Amino acid sequence: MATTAATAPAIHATPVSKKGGVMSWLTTTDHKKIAVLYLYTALFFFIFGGLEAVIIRAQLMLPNGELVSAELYNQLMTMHGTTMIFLAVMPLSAVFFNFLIPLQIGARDVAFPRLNAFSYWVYLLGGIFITVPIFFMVAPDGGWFAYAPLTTNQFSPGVNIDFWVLGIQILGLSSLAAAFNFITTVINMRAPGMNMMRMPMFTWMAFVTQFLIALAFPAITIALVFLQFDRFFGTTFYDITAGADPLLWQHLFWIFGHPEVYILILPAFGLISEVIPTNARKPLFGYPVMVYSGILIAFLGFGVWAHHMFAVGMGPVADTVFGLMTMLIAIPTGVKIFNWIATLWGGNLRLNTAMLFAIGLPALFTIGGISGVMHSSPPAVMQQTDSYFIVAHFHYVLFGGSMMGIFAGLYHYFPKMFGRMLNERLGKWHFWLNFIAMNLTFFPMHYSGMLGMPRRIYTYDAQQGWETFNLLSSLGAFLLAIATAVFVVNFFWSKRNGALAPNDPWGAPTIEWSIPSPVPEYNFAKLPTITSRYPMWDLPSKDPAGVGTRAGRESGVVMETETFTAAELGIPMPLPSIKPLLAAFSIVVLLSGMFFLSNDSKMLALVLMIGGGIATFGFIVSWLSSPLEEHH
Amino acid sequence: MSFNHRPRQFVAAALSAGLVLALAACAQDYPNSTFNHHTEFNTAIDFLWDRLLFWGTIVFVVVEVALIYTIIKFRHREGAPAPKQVHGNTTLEIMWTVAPALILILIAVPTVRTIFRTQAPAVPEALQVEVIGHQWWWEFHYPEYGVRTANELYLPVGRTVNLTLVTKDVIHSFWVPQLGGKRDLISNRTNYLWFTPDSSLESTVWNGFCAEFCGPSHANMKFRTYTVQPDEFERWMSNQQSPAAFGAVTPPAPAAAEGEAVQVAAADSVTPAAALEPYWYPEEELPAYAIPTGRIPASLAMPDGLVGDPQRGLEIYSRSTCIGCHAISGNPMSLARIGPDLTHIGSRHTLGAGMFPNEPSFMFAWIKNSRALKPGSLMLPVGIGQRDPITGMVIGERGGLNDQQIADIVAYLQALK
Amino acid sequence: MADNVSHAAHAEAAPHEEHHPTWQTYVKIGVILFIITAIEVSAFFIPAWETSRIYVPSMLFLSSLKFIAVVLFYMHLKYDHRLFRALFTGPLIVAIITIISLLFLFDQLSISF
Amino acid sequence: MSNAAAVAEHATHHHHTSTGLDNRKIGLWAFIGSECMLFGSLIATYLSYKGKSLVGPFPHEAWTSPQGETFPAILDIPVTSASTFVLLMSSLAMVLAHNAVVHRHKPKVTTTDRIIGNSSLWLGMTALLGLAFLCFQAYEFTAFVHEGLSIGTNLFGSSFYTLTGFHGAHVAVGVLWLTALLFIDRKRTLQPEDATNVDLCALYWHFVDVVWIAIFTLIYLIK
Ligand code: HEA
Ligand code: HEA
Ligand code: CUA
Ligand SMILES: [Cu+2]
Repeated sequence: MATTAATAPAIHATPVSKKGGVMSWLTTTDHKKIAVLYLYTALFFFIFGGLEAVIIRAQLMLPNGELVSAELYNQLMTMHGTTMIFLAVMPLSAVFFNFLIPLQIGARDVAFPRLNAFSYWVYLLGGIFITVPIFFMVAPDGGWFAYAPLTTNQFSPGVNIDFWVLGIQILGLSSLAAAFNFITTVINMRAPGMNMMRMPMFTWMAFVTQFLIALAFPAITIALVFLQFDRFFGTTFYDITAGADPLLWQHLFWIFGHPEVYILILPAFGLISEVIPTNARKPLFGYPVMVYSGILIAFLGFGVWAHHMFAVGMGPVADTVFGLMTMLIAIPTGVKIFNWIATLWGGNLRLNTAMLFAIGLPALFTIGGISGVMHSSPPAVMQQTDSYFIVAHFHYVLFGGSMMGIFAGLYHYFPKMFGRMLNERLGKWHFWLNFIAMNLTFFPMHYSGMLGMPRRIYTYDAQQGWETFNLLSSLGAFLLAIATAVFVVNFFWSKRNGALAPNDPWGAPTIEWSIPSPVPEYNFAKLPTITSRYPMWDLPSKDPAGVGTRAGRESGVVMETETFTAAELGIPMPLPSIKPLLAAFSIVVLLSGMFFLSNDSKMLALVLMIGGGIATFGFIVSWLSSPLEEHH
Repeated sequence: MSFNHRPRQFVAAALSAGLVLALAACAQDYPNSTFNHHTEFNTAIDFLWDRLLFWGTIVFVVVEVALIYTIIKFRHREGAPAPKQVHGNTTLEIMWTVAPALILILIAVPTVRTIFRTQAPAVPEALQVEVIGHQWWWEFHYPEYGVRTANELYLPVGRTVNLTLVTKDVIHSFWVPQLGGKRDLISNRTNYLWFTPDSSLESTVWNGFCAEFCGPSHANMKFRTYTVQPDEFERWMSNQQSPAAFGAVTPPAPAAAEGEAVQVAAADSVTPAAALEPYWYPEEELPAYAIPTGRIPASLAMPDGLVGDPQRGLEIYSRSTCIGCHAISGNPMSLARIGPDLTHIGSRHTLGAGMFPNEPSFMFAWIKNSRALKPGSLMLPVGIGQRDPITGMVIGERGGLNDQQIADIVAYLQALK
Repeated sequence: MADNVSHAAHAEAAPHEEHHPTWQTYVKIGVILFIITAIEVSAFFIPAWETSRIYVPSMLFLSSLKFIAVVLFYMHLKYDHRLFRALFTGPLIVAIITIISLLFLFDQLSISF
Repeated sequence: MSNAAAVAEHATHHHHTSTGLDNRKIGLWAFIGSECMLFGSLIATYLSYKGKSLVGPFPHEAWTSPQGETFPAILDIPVTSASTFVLLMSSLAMVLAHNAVVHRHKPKVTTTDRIIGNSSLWLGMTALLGLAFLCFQAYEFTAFVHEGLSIGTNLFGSSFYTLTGFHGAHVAVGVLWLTALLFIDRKRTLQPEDATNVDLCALYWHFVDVVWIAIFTLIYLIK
């Protein structure tokens, strides 16, 4: 008989899969292993992007800094933004999409496990493609939104922008493939009884995010295709000598760009919506409203893009429309903030590290949100736009929002991923250092911005009234590096030496906590039947409010405390396959072959493109015609 | 925001007071502050800013206080009873949907009003200035006066100026924080921006910046705006309209030199320059923030004791590569419009679009190898033996200039007041 | 992946395969599509129509008829699970709104009273 | 082990789906939704740049260059009407192919039944019509180039070729897909169980058709 909750939880920190070795990683189709791959890669890129930021801050610490040249600075600045957004925060969210969505909806894997592996490999290769150039001083240097016509051949004849144009397309492919996968997973792979309004909030926000990705990335893909054609084939989309309108790029970019910022924040919102109720031992306040506000934020997010363009002279009517639409978004977001506070209210707050980060999000994101609303007033933003005030805004929402949420999620879910607890002492150090340093870095930027400091400048004169603020920001950034180092140490130390984690170290309400930590390859030995939003709290022993005070519902969930292999249970698992990796590799060869089109090595370009194309086709055919899983 | 007696405004000021207003007060310490009322444009923006700051502060305080209070009050205590399992409360949720909506309405109404007011066409009697962006310098064209200048914009106080913003290449953005918000200069588009420097302003100088990333030297695309008294403006303008006044070395120019200038001017200037006393913003009065602090590498320093001769400089200049890009009205050899107009370069206070003080030693280095000073600069190095950082080529004897020749050109250009 | 299909048997509702229209319906739709296209093309060549104010609206109307016919019948959204309808119409609406906004922003459309 | 066996009894061997729908079909519809934005961006670009080219040739009116050369209006409505018709009919063929596979086991009495029930015929027909459409497009492109419009000539050229080229690339992928299905059908006759496989291709194909319906009206017919 399956074990019951009464049995003492057996603890064993076995690796995610018994089969070790490099091949097991290269061929994995297990969403949990893919999540781990995403995690390592994204953390690497986060530190890489952070180091770029530290160099930026070192350069700007004092007036007339001479640490790096203007060219290098522009590459660092561009790659810092690009790295953090496309290679760090989005993939860090993808860690949780991969790891949590199947677990939270009670599935054995995602809908298309091999496509999932494919997404990861494309991301990794794309990340390498776009990152390596900086070591040769030819990294993209057009800013993270690469405004045309600066990025056309006429004004950027080097290869720098080529890397960006192709790299972002590669990364977009990864995100799009993942989006279709997760949309399908959430719609179709839910356990019996898991109807939409019983889904955990993280899964909901992740689900909404996938639609943002699916609808936002095509716009930037097209913008990039135009730019690429301009650069490689002499089309005239952004060619000002042919009468092109540079606003075309700006519109297409921001049609993507604004939804993108919600792509970055909604998963973090979802994560803390898991952490806060768990550690407050109270259900999420206003679950339906939280769902609807997430959907509304996403929907409105498609109607505000031009608020990044208030200085371009769109005319009063457009400014008004986009300004008002932007303000509207504050309403559903505010509802979320207040609902979190209401969830905390009356709770029994366990202030562990995850909880601290989770509370840090509303505390800090609100500051960024308020400056966002200040930007939404077009005349007012005329003084703010392209100044450090903007830089302050987006680091408060990105670092104070997305990163806080992601850290909360990492502390919360680390035991489930690796079977061991992160060290709380180091965790607290990490949080407080991070919290202080973060404010020290980014709060002064409000001042430097409103006191006239433009962004994206590699140097500035003394006597401009910015010295103090820049010095503070730089010191803060160095402290942030220390904080991050604490986290890195904690991560690797705890992975080997942390306390062993039981099934449910936090007394959490959702079903991913009913299975062993780390999660066995098959996830659920018995697929749970869901009868409420907080099934684990329906277990009498787990009810945070004491035995029997809940609705007396029968929970369809059992505590599974033993780990078997899928074969022992006779559960068919997706077979490992190298084909996603090979297909990803060939498609990246195909795309990066285009790189040489503009560089007078057309033969090489054709060889790579045709070779890559044929290989892609071949691998996809063999991928589709090989069976997904073994049969028992 | 004029400090009238509206209580709300007062609260706004008080709340945000601490730092922000204190900062704004001492313009010397914060010379590029956006918090001031030097123009009606900035007044309108600051009015909105105060509203935004006021409501922002309230939201901030409400959220943070609620959070902190909740955390302290409900933090885990041993033996605390299990929390009540509340799932939601529609009334509360409606409240915190409606309250932000009301705040937003209070922000939106003045916002919309200000949008339409600040974007209305400028008054017809406004001073017209065409601002032309270049990688990486500014060209200012006064069509009514037929004057073109670079990187220094003179405006009379009390008169509305209507800027027509265009660019020769990529997108730039015109920003003088002290005089109002920014507006982009967009390829194939024309933008407008108008404001009126307050008539109570004393003659002074403001820093201006390019606020849209435009390539390697985006940081070095600065300019100065001088808001001067109307009569000073007229004097400045009449001097600008005259051709190069080579020989007039010290301001104010001696009468003789002035006469000379008028003579030459008669030939081709748009309006014959009236015999006004020339004016430009006096160097002694430049505030510290208007003096660039950029340094030049030792390798480009002007050798000690090197003295240039302006007359010789005129000759060398007039057959050098310089004339391929620059114009000096009064010098028939120098007519090109690619680089900045140099007619009155000697009267300007900065070099290289606000990068360096306009002093002989800096100009010497600049001419010798501008690209080593200003990343990406389109101006070719001319110093013999200098390495062009973009092409990697070393300037040879042919076409290159030696130190003495450069010093001569410097002397000539410095004399063009 | 094909095996997912066969295993779907025990799920709530089987796909509404039975409601698929017959081939006669398909052919009828094909004829309608043909006729509408013919009308559109001839309108292009009828100067009185082509220059009139109703030309553009009529063209938009006719082509959306075709669009809807194909989507409802050939892509059987009319008979299929409503989920698919949502997956398609949601993005379609976002796309259409985006196109129209861009046309305003690029001065290709303007509101005149 | 015995424990495992006990648990195994309860392990679900089937793949559970929440809606009873096929995963791939949901994924494909999500993909089609995404494609709406892709083509939306392309169409919006074309329309936004309409009439803004500095030099000709132009889509609907003749143009005389400063050198005195005359270029005719580029778009050739009769030819494109034919290709539009071809694509529409391919959709009809496609839907009949799907119909044939679904009703594979229906008794076929009349000749009509046999024709209508011949999936290979309709798959092949669809692919052929798709190919014909591509030929029309190739013809169109070469003719336009001869008339002086290349992809780099002006804004119209760039946005026109990119938009229709993207659509053409989608048709080409569809033709490949159809050919693969035809190949399987010839090898081992597609059965009703395979209907979803055909349906996926059909949905894609009809979507590409629907996009053309929009393009034909917005780009070709409306001046
Ligand atoms: C995680 C990413 C993220 C998020 C969530 C947001 C959220 C918001 N952003 Fe931000 N934004 C960025 C990332 C993000 N932004 C980035 C990266 C840029 C710069 C890009 C670049 O140029 O490089 C940018 C730039 C940017 C601009 C352009 C500025 C410029 O360049 O000129 C604007 C303008 O309107 C803006 C507005 C907003 C608004 C109104 C919100 C709202 O969603 C915020 C809503 C939240 C709140 C308001 C707080 C909580 C609400 C309450 C407590 C209720 C009560 C509140 C009120 C009544 C005010 N943002
Ligand atoms: C999620 C996104 C994100 C994140 C997390 C950050 C994080 C940081 N950013 Fe970022 N930033 C952007 C997104 C982000 N940024 C974007 C989009 C831009 C705009 C780019 C553009 O204009 O195009 C930008 C621009 C930007 C600028 C403006 C540049 C300019 O305009 O010229 C600055 C300047 O200070 C800055 C600073 C920082 C700092 C100090 C951090 C810090 O928080 C970083 C902290 C992290 C670390 C410090 C990690 C390093 C860790 C170590 C070194 C530890 C030791 C290592 C081991 C033990 C292995 N950023
Ligand atoms: Cu010009 Cu930045
Ligand atoms: Cu935005």
